[in-house]
Amino acid sequence: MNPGNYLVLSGLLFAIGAVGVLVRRNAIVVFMCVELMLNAVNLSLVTFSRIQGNLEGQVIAFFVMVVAAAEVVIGLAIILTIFRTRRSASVDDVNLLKY
Amino acid sequence: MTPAVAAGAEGGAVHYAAASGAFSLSWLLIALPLAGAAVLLLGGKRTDKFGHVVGTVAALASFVVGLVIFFTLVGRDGSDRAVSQHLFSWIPVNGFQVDAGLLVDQLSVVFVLLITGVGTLIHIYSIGYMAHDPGRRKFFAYMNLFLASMLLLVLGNNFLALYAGWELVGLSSFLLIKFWEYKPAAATAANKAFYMNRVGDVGLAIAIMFMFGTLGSTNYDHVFTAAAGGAIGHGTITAIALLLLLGACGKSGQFPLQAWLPDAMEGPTPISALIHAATMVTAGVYLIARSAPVFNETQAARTVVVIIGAVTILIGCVIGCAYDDIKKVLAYSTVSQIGYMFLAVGLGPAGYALGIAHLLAHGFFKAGLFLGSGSVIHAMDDEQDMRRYGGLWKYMKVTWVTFGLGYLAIIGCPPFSGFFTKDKIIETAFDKGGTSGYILGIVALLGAGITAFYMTRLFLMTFHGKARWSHEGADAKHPHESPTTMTGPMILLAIGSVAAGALFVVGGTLQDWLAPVVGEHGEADHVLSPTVLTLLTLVVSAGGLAGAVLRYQLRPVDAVAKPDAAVSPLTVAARHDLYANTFNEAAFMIPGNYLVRFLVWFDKIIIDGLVGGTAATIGGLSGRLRRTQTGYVRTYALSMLGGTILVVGALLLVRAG
Amino acid sequence: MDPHLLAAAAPITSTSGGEALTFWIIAPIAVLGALGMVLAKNAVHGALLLVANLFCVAVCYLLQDAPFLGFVQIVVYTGAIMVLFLFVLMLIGVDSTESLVETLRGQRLAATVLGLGFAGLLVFPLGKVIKGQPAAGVADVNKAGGGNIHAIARLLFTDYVFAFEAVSALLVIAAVGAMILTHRERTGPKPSQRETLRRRIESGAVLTPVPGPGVYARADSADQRPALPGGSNGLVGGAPSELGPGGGAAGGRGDDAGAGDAGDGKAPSGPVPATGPGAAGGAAPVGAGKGSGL
Amino acid sequence: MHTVPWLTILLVIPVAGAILVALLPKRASTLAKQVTLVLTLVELVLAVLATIAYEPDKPGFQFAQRYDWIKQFGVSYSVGADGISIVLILLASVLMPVVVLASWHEAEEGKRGVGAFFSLLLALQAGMVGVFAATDVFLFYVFFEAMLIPMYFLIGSYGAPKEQTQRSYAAVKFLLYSLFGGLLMLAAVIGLYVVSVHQLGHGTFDFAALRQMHIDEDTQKWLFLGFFIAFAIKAPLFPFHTWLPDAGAQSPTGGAVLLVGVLDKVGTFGLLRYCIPLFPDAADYFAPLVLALAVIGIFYGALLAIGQRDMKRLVSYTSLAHFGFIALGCFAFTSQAGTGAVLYMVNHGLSTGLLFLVVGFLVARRGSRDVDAYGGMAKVTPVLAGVFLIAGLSSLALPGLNSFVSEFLVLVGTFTEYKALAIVATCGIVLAAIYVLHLYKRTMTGPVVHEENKLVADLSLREKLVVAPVVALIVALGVYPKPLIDIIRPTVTATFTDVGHHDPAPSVPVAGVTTTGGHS
Repeated sequence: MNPGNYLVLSGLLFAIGAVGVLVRRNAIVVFMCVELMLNAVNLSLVTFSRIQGNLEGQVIAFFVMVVAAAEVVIGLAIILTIFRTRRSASVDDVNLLKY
Repeated sequence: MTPAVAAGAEGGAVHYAAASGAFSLSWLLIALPLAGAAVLLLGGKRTDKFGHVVGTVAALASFVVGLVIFFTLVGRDGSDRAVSQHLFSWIPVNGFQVDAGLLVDQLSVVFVLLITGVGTLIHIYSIGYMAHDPGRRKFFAYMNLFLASMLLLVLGNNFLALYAGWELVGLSSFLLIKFWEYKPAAATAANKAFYMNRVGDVGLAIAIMFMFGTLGSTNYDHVFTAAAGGAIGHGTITAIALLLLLGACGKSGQFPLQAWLPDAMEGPTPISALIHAATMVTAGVYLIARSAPVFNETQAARTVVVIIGAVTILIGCVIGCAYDDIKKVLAYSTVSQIGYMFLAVGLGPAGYALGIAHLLAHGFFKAGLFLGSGSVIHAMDDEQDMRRYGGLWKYMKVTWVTFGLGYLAIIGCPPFSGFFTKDKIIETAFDKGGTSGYILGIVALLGAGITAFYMTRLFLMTFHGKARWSHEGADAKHPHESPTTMTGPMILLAIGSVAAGALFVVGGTLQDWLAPVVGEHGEADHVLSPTVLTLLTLVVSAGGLAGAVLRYQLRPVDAVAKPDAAVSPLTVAARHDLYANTFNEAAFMIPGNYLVRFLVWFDKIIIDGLVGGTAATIGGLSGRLRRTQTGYVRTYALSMLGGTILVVGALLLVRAG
Repeated sequence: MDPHLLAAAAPITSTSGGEALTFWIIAPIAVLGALGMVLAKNAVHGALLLVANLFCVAVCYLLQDAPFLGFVQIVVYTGAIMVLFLFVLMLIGVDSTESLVETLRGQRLAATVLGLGFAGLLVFPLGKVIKGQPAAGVADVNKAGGGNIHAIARLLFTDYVFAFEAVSALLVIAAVGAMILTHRERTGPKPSQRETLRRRIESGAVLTPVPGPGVYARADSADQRPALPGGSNGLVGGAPSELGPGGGAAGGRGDDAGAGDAGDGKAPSGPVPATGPGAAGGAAPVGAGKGSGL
Repeated sequence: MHTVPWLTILLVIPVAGAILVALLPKRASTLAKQVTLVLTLVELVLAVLATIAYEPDKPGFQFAQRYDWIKQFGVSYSVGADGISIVLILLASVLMPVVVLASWHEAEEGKRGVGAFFSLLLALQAGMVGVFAATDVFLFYVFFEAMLIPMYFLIGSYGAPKEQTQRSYAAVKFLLYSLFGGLLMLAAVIGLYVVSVHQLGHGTFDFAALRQMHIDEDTQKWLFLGFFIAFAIKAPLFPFHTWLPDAGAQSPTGGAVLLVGVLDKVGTFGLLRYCIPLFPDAADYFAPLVLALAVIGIFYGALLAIGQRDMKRLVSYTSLAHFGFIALGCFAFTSQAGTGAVLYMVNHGLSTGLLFLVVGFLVARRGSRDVDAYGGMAKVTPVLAGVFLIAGLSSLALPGLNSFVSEFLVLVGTFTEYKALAIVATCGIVLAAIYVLHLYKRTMTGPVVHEENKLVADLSLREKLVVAPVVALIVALGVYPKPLIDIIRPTVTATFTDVGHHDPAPSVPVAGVTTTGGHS
């Protein structure tokens, strides 16, 4: 099968994730959309690995997963901390860092 | 270049012998008073007790060295009397080589004797005069500094050394005028003196630049050799001469820079005697005489010199008649006497020696007059208004006699010194020939008459007539003779004023002595016979004298001057210094003030405003731009996505075409 | 939009065999899952849809000869990470659903337009470029390496060993960081048992165990009024202070002295505030509350 | 002797000292002062030794050292001294102990502690030495910018005690002005690098290598402007000067001395070291502009100085006039003017430094910079007034004091090339007399108007110790400037000769004049 299909799928997922990040306000949902984007990239990496015929892509995808895991841990901890003080999980409420 | 070679080959070449023997000590002349000044200034209060002794001894020692050098010089061959001493290299930059070097020759040595001699006498006088002043030590320090500077001025063997001395005497003069600096008038007068001197200094500085630019040297021997050889273009040499003249006018209080000199009388009287009568103010005459080879080459510049001299004679005389302040009258008399000297040196080779002779004689009698006036002021509790004097001769006989001798000298009464020197100048002015000669001669003659008038006025108002002061009352005066430290120098100076003229002029002593420096003085074609002229001069002077006697001896003198409305316009103008100050204010000070105010505004509003405006514009813009930072993460993400699309799109466009 | 895009992509791809079949089943599910997550009102639904999506992606990995990654994806992502997500979601409160009214003007429109543009930018040129490009496939490599896992492991522990170590350090740091972030610094002294108890009593919380769900009676005592039918204002599962928007509680809150007491017995006052002592709760002395509590 | 890395030593001592002093405990403020003083004195001794070891007549850089720094871009740590830089390093080293001693109690009112103040001073010294010693254009740029930081804090944190807003304003203005110039210079430095890549095949920032290049004239003009504006801001030349009065007025006394005395010399030093040798054609092209700015600056600075009421601002404006003279000397392209300009840099550091010191002492006593708050101080504080007068006289270039030699050299050197300009500039010395003596008159003479001034104390022993060496140098350099001239002259002459400028010969040379140099 032409691996291009996977890439198209990956692109679509990435775009959907990106839109999700932009339109959702619940921090956790935003975060999930980020995960979706990461996964889309991973998919393309695996596909590239297949196209190129070596495993480097898969290894990088693996690293992305690990880093994503770390990121999730920290990200969720941050969301929790913010929620604890502000009683809100909306990303729009966290807007103190402005002009 | 050929002119250089030619100049060296011609007869005008100037050569100075290297210093040896006594001459190698000539640096001591400057070093002694300088050391005195340094000790007194750095020693501080510790030297208060004996400061005046240190200062006087330094001056005296310098005078002794000067005498030794003078007699050594006399002992040398007539053509070999110019001795140059190289001390150290001062400013050596490639083509511009200036050495600290001294030149002892016939001209400088007479100045050395005048400066150190009169200087020492005035030091001695000051011991008494300043006895009660808490700043006496400082006074002596400044006087010593002045001596050193003045000696540097006359001893330097190049124009830059002269310039250094030139400005340093200006500094000493400044320091001494503002000696009583708690008096605002003194401080203002000092500043005025320095500013106007600086204007002159600019001229001198530019002249030196011209010399270097043209000749590559500022040494006397090089400059004079080139000038005498005719190697310098006519335009250049005229420019140099006129610029030197500007410097001379500033220092000597000549028109148009004369306004500072009368104000300088705010300083202590010994200073007026030493600096503003006998020595410093005559530096301009020295400069012109020293630069004789330059002035000889340019008729135009000489004409300007004589015009300035003539104008200044009249200005000084006219204003001198109007003032009641004894020191101001003497100051204007100085102005006018220096005018005579300028007139003389402006007449070329015929006049240099006469100018110097008058300068020396003037140094004696004017210093004596000032010291006498100081003695009077001292006795009258610092009263300077002559209208409050009168009949003082009874109370201070020594002052009266010495002052009287000086007075006779200045009005040109034979056989006192002024008679010989002034008479000769008038004669030479007539001898110049042509209409200009007549004009100059008549001006000089007229000046002699007016001088006789106002000096007689001064003398009579001060020492004769009815006393216009009282022993009793709120401002009771107790005139008394001054102490010996003061009268001693006065007596010596009086002797000098009696004898100097005859000594210098009769038989052409000084002319012969100075001939190697300023050029030979051939016998001129007399327009009027000397005898006739002498008689004419005497008659004119006697006329002035008689007028003054009529007006101030035979009629009572008012204790208060008449208001301006009651006197002639000329007197009013004279009382206002012929509006010199008014002119300076209107032409320089007021526009200057406005210019400064405008520039302060300009700097703050325009230049800084431009900078601040730019900053404010950027600040305003960034303030607007700042509003895009809403703090909403999603907005940022949106712009990131937009940016990504742009970049990816651009990449695709470039890559995929 | 997606069917259209896929339709556009279809002619340029030549799918065949089992892989193609699986892909064409899996891919729409993945896209629908992703869309659903973005559009879902409830975050928990979103999370579950994401799980579905991630699972589909894992299948894609498997399809492409990357079994290791596929299973890691399932275990780590769909398993561990998504559970973490759900955990936090629950911790924060499931019902804190966001309002779907957009507050930032134009955000949604711009996001949609840009998202579409981005998708187009990614998909169309890609389709152009990859048309008919043969894939090398990793099957050979896997075989040469003694299986996918061995092959990846070899790479990880040889060429990428430093990256691997760095990433493991990162994980440890992330764990520690999470602990530090969620750890609350104690500001005062540690409360003793006695204090804890007193506070609990003074706060007027229920001291006895709360009855289980489904039981209307919230206390055994007869002096307590039962909750209203439907239990809407009942104390079940919540702190009393957060409840009771009724007049009685409001009256109690108004006075600092009686605040604790108001919640104690009279909070569930309901619609008849005047009759209960809760109405007087505002003025009631502290002792009264205590008495009832004890 | 050749093996002694003088410049590196001179650079390391203040750096190490700055760190050391910064690390001292906060309460050990006296120790911090003493350590700083000792270090600066050691630095002074070493700088004097280095100057003695310097051989004036040897061409090229001496004490040169070179180590690669960022090899990829051809950046190196390379230092070296020529006649210009060695005297400026010496000047910085001379002024430093003076400043430390003068600032003994000054930092106590600052908001960052005493130790930090002295640490900043040492850091500033390191920057100054570095900027003069660098022979790598990039290194020069780094030091050029690095110097700003300590100065910024010195003004902002230790400046005029009661004027929080104004001093922050001054500090920021100073920083922004300099940074703006610095960025232009950075652009030009990078441009220079690019040109070197094209011409030499390998990119380099090495000054000696860059000097060998032949850049086409248009490029030269742009690069010249980049450097020139940076230096003109730093120096400062009219119309880039408005930061100076603010910074000068708000700085602590010691900071002002270093700012005007040494820091600003980087500008004029840069003109002579970088602008002229690297871009000779552009320098020729722009010379009329620079000369015009210089002459305008002479008059503009002097007239504005006359119009000031704030004493420190006044002194700052006098500096503007003096920098006009220096720039005039740099761009007249004669060895006399150039030598005079470099000598002027040293002399101006001493005389204006002294003026700032004395004014600072006066202001510290009364807490006001307003001229009208004084009057008749000569009676109350005679020594202070005397030193004030000496500083002022040096500033107005009185013969016998140091500035005269340099000013006259500048003027006479300019005269041989540009007669009219020199004549106009000479008229500026009248204005110099006016601003100095007018200030003296208003503050020192007349009756003591303000009652509180009657209780003001004269200079203390510490303050006398501060001014004594400077006064001594002012007099000594006025009477015998030859040692310095001998160091400066060969370098300046070589600089101008290399770019094809020779001193114009006098139109009527007198036989034997040119050989008179052989006296010594």
